[in-house]
Amino acid sequence: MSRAVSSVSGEVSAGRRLVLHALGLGGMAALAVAAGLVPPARAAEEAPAWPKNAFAQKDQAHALDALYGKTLEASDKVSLDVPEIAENGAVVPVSVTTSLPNVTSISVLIPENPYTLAASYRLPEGTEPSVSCRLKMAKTSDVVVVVESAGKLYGAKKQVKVTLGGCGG
Amino acid sequence: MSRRALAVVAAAGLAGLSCGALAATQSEFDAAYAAAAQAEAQAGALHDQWSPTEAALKAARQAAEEKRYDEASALARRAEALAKASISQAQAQQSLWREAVVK
Amino acid sequence: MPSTIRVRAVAHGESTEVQSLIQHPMDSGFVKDKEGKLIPPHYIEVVSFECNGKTVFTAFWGPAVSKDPYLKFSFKGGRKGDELKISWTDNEGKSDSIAAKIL
Amino acid sequence: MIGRIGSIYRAAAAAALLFTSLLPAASAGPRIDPAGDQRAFQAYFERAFPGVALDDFANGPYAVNKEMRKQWEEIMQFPPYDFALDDGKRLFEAPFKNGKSYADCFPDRGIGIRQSYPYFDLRSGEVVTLDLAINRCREQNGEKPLPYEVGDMAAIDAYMASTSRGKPFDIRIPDDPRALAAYENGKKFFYERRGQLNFSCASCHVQAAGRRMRGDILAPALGMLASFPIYRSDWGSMGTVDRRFVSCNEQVRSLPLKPEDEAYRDLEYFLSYMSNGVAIAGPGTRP
Repeated sequence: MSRAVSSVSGEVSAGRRLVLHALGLGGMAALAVAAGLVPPARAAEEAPAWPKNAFAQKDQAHALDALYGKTLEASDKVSLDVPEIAENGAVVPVSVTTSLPNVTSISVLIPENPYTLAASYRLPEGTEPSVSCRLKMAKTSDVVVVVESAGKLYGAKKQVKVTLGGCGG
Repeated sequence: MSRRALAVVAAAGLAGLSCGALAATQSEFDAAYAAAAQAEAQAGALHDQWSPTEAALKAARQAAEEKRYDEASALARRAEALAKASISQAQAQQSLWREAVVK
Repeated sequence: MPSTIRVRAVAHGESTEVQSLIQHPMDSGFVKDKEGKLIPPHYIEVVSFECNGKTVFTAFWGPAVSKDPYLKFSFKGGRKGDELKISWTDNEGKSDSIAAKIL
Repeated sequence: MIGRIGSIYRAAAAAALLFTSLLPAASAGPRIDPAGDQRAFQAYFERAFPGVALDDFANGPYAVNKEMRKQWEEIMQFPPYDFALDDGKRLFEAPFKNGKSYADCFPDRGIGIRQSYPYFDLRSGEVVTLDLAINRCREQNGEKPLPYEVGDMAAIDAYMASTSRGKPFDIRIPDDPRALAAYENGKKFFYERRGQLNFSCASCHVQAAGRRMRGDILAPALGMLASFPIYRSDWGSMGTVDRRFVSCNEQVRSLPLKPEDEAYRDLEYFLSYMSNGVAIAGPGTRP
């Protein structure tokens, strides 16, 4: 198989730099939560609402800030499975799984898309920390996944090449 | 595409440029269009019409309707050149296709 | 009218694997129609999965999710014959739901 | 016009054939040898793609490219043609206004017969594709024909193909000069370069099969039609063989023919015959 499940090795350190850099704002918000200035997120049983503001953000930092308000660290416990070259940018299969405990959400971001946040999943207790879906990619981009585990955010990323299609098959 | 076909396209391009300098009349356009339409019909008979030829014919009709005869005539000549290239292609392929058959 | 939702939920021991496919255009708002006009964004925002009255999975989607969206996840606690309820709502306020038995 | 010229070509080919059969010694053009062509065609692809099983050629680019295959396997966990398949079953089973249904028009009530289409109809002297047969069935029963490329036609095709999965293509070319001429006409259409880009079907799907063309991997011509109709991500919908022929012609800047034009039917006849032995796998998905 010509592609590997991510997310160990050098790729992660690159990912960490990018994500940490991008998360300046998120870091501030996380500090605010930690300091008890902002109430913690939703109660467990409350039905969460569609995060409108997060889906409207055009860059990763603002999207993550709107969604979580926390800092992100790269983790080799987050696995992202995406193709190296998408067969069609309109349908890119994305699978995320993690060995991290107490996962409450998994989100997928595509920084080069017009709006960065593609999908965000809420996982109640008892749901396995693994999800597969199909996403659109406007052009070659990283796919960034974020796993919320025990209140902290862990990430991994991998590049997917998107080329012009419409000729073969 | 045969060399001859390419030469036809190139020559027609030049003709289009040089004639563009003179103001064309409707009758010049009509003649150019009739020649193009005839060539395109022949290409059709050979099973090999090209979409750019059709596009050029359509654009030529549009320009003529708006009385822009210079442009319309140039487009008609372009269409004729394309149609002639497609005719050359089709004629050459009448025998050449057999060489491509998996044996 | 057939349902817009297809679901396959299969219990393997403690865990139930759910796969679903929803018929929806998921228009991004960046694609033009034949006349060159932008097709307005039209996409599912929320999909929720409930088993035995308890939410087991919630998806929040934006316009970057593919047409006819697919989803796969697994949860613990479902048993063969239990009912899984799936419902979606989109940005135009449309919605659909279906109940399926776990196999 | 095109159809008529196709007929003229075929009449000429048939006449030539008749001529050669009357005068076996005369060399009035190459002999038409479908069985020999088929052996050479299949051998070419076996050499080009060692290790790919004959049936796997139905899966086009996914048979010859690992990266593509992995994405396909993920997509096939819940294929996007599922909706069309359900629609197709419903449409196929729904009676016409006169109480009859598609089943009444087809051998074996239309179930498990995809592998035998197209066939050469000795009475009318022409190639009949499944889609043409579907529309003729409708017209015989007082219904309007369906548009050929998309929608209900693709859905009915999808259902009929699904009932035929696993059955190898079994296209017959009767020993009749008209059938041989139709076959030869389809073969010619396949190998002839056309359009401003000067490509033939074979340029991409024989010579360059398995290679990358822009973002796509070009499907081998062998088995190509076994997975039709297809859901193409690029279309975002289902399409029939006609839709594929039309879009292929457009891509090389050739003016496409009308769906079910005689030349397209002959092409489908030739291509399907080349794939005899490849099991029906339709409906399929493609990028």
